[in-house]
Amino acid sequence: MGRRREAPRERRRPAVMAPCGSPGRSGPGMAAGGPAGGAHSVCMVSDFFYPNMGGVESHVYQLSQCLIERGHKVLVVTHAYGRRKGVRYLTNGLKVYYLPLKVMYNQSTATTLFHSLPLLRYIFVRERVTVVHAHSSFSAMAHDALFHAKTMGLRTVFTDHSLFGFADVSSVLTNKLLTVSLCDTNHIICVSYTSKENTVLRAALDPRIVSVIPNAVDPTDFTPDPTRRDDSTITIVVVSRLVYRKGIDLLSGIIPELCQKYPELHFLVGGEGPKRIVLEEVRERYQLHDRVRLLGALEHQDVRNVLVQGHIFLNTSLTEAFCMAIVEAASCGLQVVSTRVGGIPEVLPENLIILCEPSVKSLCDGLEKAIAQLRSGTLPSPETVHNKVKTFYTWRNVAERTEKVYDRVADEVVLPMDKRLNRLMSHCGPVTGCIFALFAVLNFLFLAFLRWMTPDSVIDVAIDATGPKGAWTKQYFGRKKGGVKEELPSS
Amino acid sequence: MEERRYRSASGAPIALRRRQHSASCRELAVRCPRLQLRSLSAVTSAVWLAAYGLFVLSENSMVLSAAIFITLIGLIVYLHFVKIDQESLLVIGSLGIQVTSSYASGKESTTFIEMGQVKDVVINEAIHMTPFKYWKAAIRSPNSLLFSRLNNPNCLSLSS
Amino acid sequence: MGRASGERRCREYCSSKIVAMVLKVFFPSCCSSAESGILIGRWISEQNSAVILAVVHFPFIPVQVKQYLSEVQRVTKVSVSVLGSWSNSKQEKEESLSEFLEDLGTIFSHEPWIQISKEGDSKFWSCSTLQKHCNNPKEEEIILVYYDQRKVMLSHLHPPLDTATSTDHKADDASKLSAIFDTVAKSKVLFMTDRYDDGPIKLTHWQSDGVEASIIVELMKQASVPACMLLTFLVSLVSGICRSRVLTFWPLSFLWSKLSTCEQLGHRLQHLQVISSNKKAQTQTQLMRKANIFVSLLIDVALGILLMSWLYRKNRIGHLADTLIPMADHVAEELQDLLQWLMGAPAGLKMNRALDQVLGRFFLYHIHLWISYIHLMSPFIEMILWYVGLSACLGLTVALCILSDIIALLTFHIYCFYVYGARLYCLKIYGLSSLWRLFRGKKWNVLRQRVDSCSYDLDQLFIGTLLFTILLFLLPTTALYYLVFTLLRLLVVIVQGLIHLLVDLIDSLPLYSIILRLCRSYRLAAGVKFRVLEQRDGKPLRLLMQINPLSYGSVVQTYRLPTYSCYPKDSWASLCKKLFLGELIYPWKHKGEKQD
Amino acid sequence: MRRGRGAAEAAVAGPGPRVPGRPSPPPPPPRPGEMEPVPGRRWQKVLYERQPFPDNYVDQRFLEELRKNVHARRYRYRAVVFQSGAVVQQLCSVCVFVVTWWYMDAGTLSPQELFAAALVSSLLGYILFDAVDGGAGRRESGRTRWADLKSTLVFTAFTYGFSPVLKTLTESISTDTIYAMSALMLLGHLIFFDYGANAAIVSSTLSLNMAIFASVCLASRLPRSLHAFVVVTFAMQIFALWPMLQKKLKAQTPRCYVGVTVLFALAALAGLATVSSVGAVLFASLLLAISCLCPYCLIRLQLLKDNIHGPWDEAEIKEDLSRFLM
Repeated sequence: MGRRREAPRERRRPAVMAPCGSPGRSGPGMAAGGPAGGAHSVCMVSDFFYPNMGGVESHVYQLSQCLIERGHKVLVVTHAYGRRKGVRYLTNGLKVYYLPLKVMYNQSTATTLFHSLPLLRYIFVRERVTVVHAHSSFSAMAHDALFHAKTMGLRTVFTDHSLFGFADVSSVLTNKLLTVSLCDTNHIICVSYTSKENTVLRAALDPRIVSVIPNAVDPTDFTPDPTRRDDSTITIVVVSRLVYRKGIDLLSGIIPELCQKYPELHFLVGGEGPKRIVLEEVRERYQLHDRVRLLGALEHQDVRNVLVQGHIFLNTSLTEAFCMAIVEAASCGLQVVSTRVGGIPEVLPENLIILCEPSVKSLCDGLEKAIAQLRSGTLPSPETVHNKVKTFYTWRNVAERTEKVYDRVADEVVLPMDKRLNRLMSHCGPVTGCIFALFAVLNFLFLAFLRWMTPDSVIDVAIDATGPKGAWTKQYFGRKKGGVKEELPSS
Repeated sequence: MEERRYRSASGAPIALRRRQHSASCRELAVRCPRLQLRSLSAVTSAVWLAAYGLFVLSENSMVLSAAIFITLIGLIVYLHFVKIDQESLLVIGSLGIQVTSSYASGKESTTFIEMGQVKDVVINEAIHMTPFKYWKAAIRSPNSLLFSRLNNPNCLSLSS
Repeated sequence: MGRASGERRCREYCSSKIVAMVLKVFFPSCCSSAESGILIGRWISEQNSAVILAVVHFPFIPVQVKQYLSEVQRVTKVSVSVLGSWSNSKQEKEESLSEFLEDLGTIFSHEPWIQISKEGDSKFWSCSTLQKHCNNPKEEEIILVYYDQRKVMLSHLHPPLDTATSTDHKADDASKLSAIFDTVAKSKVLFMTDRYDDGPIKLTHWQSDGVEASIIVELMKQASVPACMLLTFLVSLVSGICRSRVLTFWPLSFLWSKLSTCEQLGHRLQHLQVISSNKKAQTQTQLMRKANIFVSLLIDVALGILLMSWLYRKNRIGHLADTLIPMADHVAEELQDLLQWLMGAPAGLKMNRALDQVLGRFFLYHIHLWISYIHLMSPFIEMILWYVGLSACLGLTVALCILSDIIALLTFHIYCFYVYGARLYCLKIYGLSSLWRLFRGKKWNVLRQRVDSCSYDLDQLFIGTLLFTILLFLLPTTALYYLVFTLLRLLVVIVQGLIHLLVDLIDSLPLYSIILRLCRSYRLAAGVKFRVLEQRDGKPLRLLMQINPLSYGSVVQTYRLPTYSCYPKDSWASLCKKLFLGELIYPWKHKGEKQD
Repeated sequence: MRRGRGAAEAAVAGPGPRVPGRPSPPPPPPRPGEMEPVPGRRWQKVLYERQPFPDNYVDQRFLEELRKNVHARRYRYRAVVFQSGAVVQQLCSVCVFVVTWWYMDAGTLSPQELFAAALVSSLLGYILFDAVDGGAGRRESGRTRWADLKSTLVFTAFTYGFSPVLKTLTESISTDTIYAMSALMLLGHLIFFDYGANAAIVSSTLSLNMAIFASVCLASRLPRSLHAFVVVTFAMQIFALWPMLQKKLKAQTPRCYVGVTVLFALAALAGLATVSSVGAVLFASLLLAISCLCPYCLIRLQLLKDNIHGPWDEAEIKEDLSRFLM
């Protein structure tokens, strides 16, 4: 799984390299010339990483790759996935720690706020980490890492990928926890302005320490291919996990409506999930087996092949911080129809997307409008769309902006213990504040104990394998590059 | 033939000896400190004290004899299966790699891999609750790894 | 390899550096004291290594040597050739000899021409090669590897298991070591030549003891053929009888399949067929298998006869029979007491008295039947035992199987109780589970394999809940009975399982291989190991190749014989689940319930 | 961090729909130097084009789409009290059942009397059931009288058949256990009962089953099997049939529903008073609290409601999608 994951990266690397070579952008020299002076050694912590699939995973991977290109040292820490445990190296010597922690609920580890300290501390010390960058508010491990990093006096950055409501009890609790974990974090990154507003409200933050850095997609991954689509029919593509939050129920309403109206309409649904049964029921009820194809779970490299088969991309999400799917679809030259929720309106300009209300009727209208345009041939050609979208979001850009954040953070001071306690108490309400202040103290004592057990001097420095100045590249990649190139895929 | 001293991940001193038999044949040996009499006696006395305590509680001399047996057997097992004194890696050019680990009891376990079957040599860390052990694996066939635990990365970065 | 894909690669220093292959000379240690002469052996060019098989002494006539070699080659299919010269000079070597050796190279043209010379009895030999055709004779390194000819010839190399299994790496299996090994093994004929026939040429190599010693072996071989024939005939006869239609119609065949004795006998029959098949075993493994089966059979029968001799001395059978009946009686009484206890309020458990009484009476009556049955057959027990005891001469395993069958028969009532209890309990559990769903207003959707919510009618609800309540309150009673009888049942199963484990042990242990490993450890080689002999610079590197014997674990793993008994497929968890749901656990399906 | 704090609070307590200008402190006049908006170019809330602002720039329009208390509803006191009648009813019926059981256990009430009373009352109820809406409900549900008769027969037959079993069912279990169990079950019945609110935990089936379970438990403590039979039938009537009648009354004639409720409550109180006066007082206060105090609290607390909404909220699907699967 993870292997398959790495394969396309490997193949595409030259393509990624090429623009990277553009004047004065890449290489350690430039990074060293950066404002904060010198490269950072960043530790990305998230429960979600390959072989698991999703937005956060690819974000972490791509960001790390681009940062490595820019001469920083990056390592990823996540929990063990089945037999995939221990330490792995991905492309460009991106080092991944799969820690043996128990998984509690959909790929998020159980947290006691302490048990992960020994491991994480060991990693932070031996990798000489300067910035800890945690991802996704759903990941318990990320919050643990933030907590420990603050205790150890490291700079912390947090990227929030998701939106939360304020209505129900569960979100109230999670927001409280988020408040605790973000109140003394140096900087927060959100993927869209909506997400920024949301995070600021949830965690009661100063909006000034929250940056907006959108996600990106690899335009080289999603290139249009008009030959693949069959123009005798109209194909609507849906690629998403089949869960409630993605509005699959809406889809189950849309499909019969439109299929009855347009006999030449076809639906192509990629993805897996608990709501699949609903779609199957609809298909059976309306005898649409030939026109609605459910492809099941898709590998990342298959997504493009599915997308290019369609004319219109439909996204029925009920909430989205930053919808990567529509960008990918647009990059493949499809006309995007989507619900107007979350950050979606910010993602694409009006002429590329048709925004609808999250209701069957509105979505049907939007789709019909799209179909009408398609028939009248007023839609822009896939290539033009692709070339336009290509300029919007690139990982290189994301990496630059993230680097700025790191530089800014590097100048800031990490709160010492007493200030941190004050902050916690003053900021997170009397009860929670005190509880977590207590936790912080305990954590500090635990850390002191660990330092006494195995002093940092004993912990040996890991060999830095990342990027152009990695220990290994000097001796080996440097000498026989060709050898490695042909070796990696073969193995 | 020179010798260097390092500290292992657990902080214990270990010595790396490298000797060049010929242009194409070299040997790397990592030697851990021998079993200290101190720790041995400490463990033994601990066990015996516990046994004596039991004996005092339950007026049963079986306990003492059992304790003696336990210590003896435990010691034998430890020396024979657990305590590794020296691990050596013999590299013979174009012939193969031979890994020998000699136990404290003198028992030696040797594995020889032909050069033709060595796909690649990988140095990697493994997570082992807190300390990070270093493994050197010569991968003979895709699915079988030959592990030899070398407690210090540097010696391998030297040899590689 | 996907695992290693991401990991950091690094080449071993030397392996990346060695571009020019090192010349490896495998030299038989027994030849180290031979007089000067020429080295004959095989040249494996792709590995750039020379396997010396023997030394031909002076004087000789090159033509004869050549034809001798060709003859050997014809017999052994090994491309034996003259590889170089060997000079073992007691005194200081003189120029002439060396020159002479030089132009020997011109006679026997070989590329490269190896010259090994040993001065006096110093351990360090000088060794050099001549490349005639390449104009610049570059000094390439040479490694001398001593090997024990006899051991290497006799030993059988086991490739590591996983590579053996992995089909896609046959290329690796054909490794240099195996090439060297079978070179030596194939040229066996060379060594078998008699020491005393004075051929035109004198060789030095490991010398087998010649033919005389193996005359006895030959005789045995001769004798074994008719024996095998006879055995085959008998076996086929017996198997024919077993396969006759009289014994295969329904009730009997069912009975056979349940009696472990019959299975054991059939198993043994197959073994006999394997042994007595008079076609020769091709591969090493087949040979080993035959030998293992033979040895285990022998040992089995020997143990069996020992047992018999013990049994039939001073009327032990009689004592056994006399103790057996009272024991069965005793067990029955114990059961009765147990039931009485259950019919009271056992351990102060809240049981429904009415149901309790009913069940208790039922089981008591059953036991009563059982006892009468035992007493009915008590007079014949001794005779039965006597005849059964005779079967021990077929082997200990058979006797053990019979024992386990007897146990099964004597504890039949326990089995019955268990089945009744289990069925009752099972019904209750299923009823309760479905009614509990009804209680929650849900129902099991068979099509989607999930629980859907469903609206029941009022009377459905009412009756369902009524039944639910009743079942719920009656559950403890049945559960208790079930529990007790299951425990009894498990006890019996464990005993039987242990017996069968013993049987399997005797059946499947590869004794011959183990003995071989014990006495001639080099016969089963896992690989080789090298020892670096002390050396002086300027002289070639000297290694001693020793054979790395197979570990006992892998010996057993490689050569263990297949057994017929099927071990329980289900893990502990599923076993517990079965027990909880009250599904039946069958002894003959799950031999050795507790062994894994 | 003071100001950050302030920012947060302001944001949370930010004024409601469409404040002109910016919400008070959080995005203050941007610091010179730190985040100077380039003159001429106006910040727009889009991600797809690079804007000459730092990533952490806070615009005037920050949080402008914040809404508050969108779905807040205002209640009227009398309506709430009227609705609370259902709860009162259910409490009373539980109370009545318990009291009846008490009488039978004490032997002051003979099964025959109870059976007669139940029969009469249920016949009355049956007639009333059709009379209230002139048989409209029956017609559209299409249920025949024969079906009613059949299910009645099923009830009686099964209950009568099982009553001996019921009697011996729990004799070996201590009385306190039984009491505890039935109390628990009745509580569950009250919790899961369908009072007309559409919450997740509501399950009329479960509540009814719990009531039956409790009644069976209690019935098994009674001296003779006839008692058990009668009590179970009575339980069926009061827990299964009576609420149906109530619903119908409530739907058709709210006025007389109130009357019935009050009467029923009084009857329950009277019955309870004969058993224990303290219990009666407590029960009365409970009923009062539920029907008068709780609605008052609800309406008062409604004023304090403070609920934030914005584009980040998960959109809920308005229309009913089940029609596509019907």
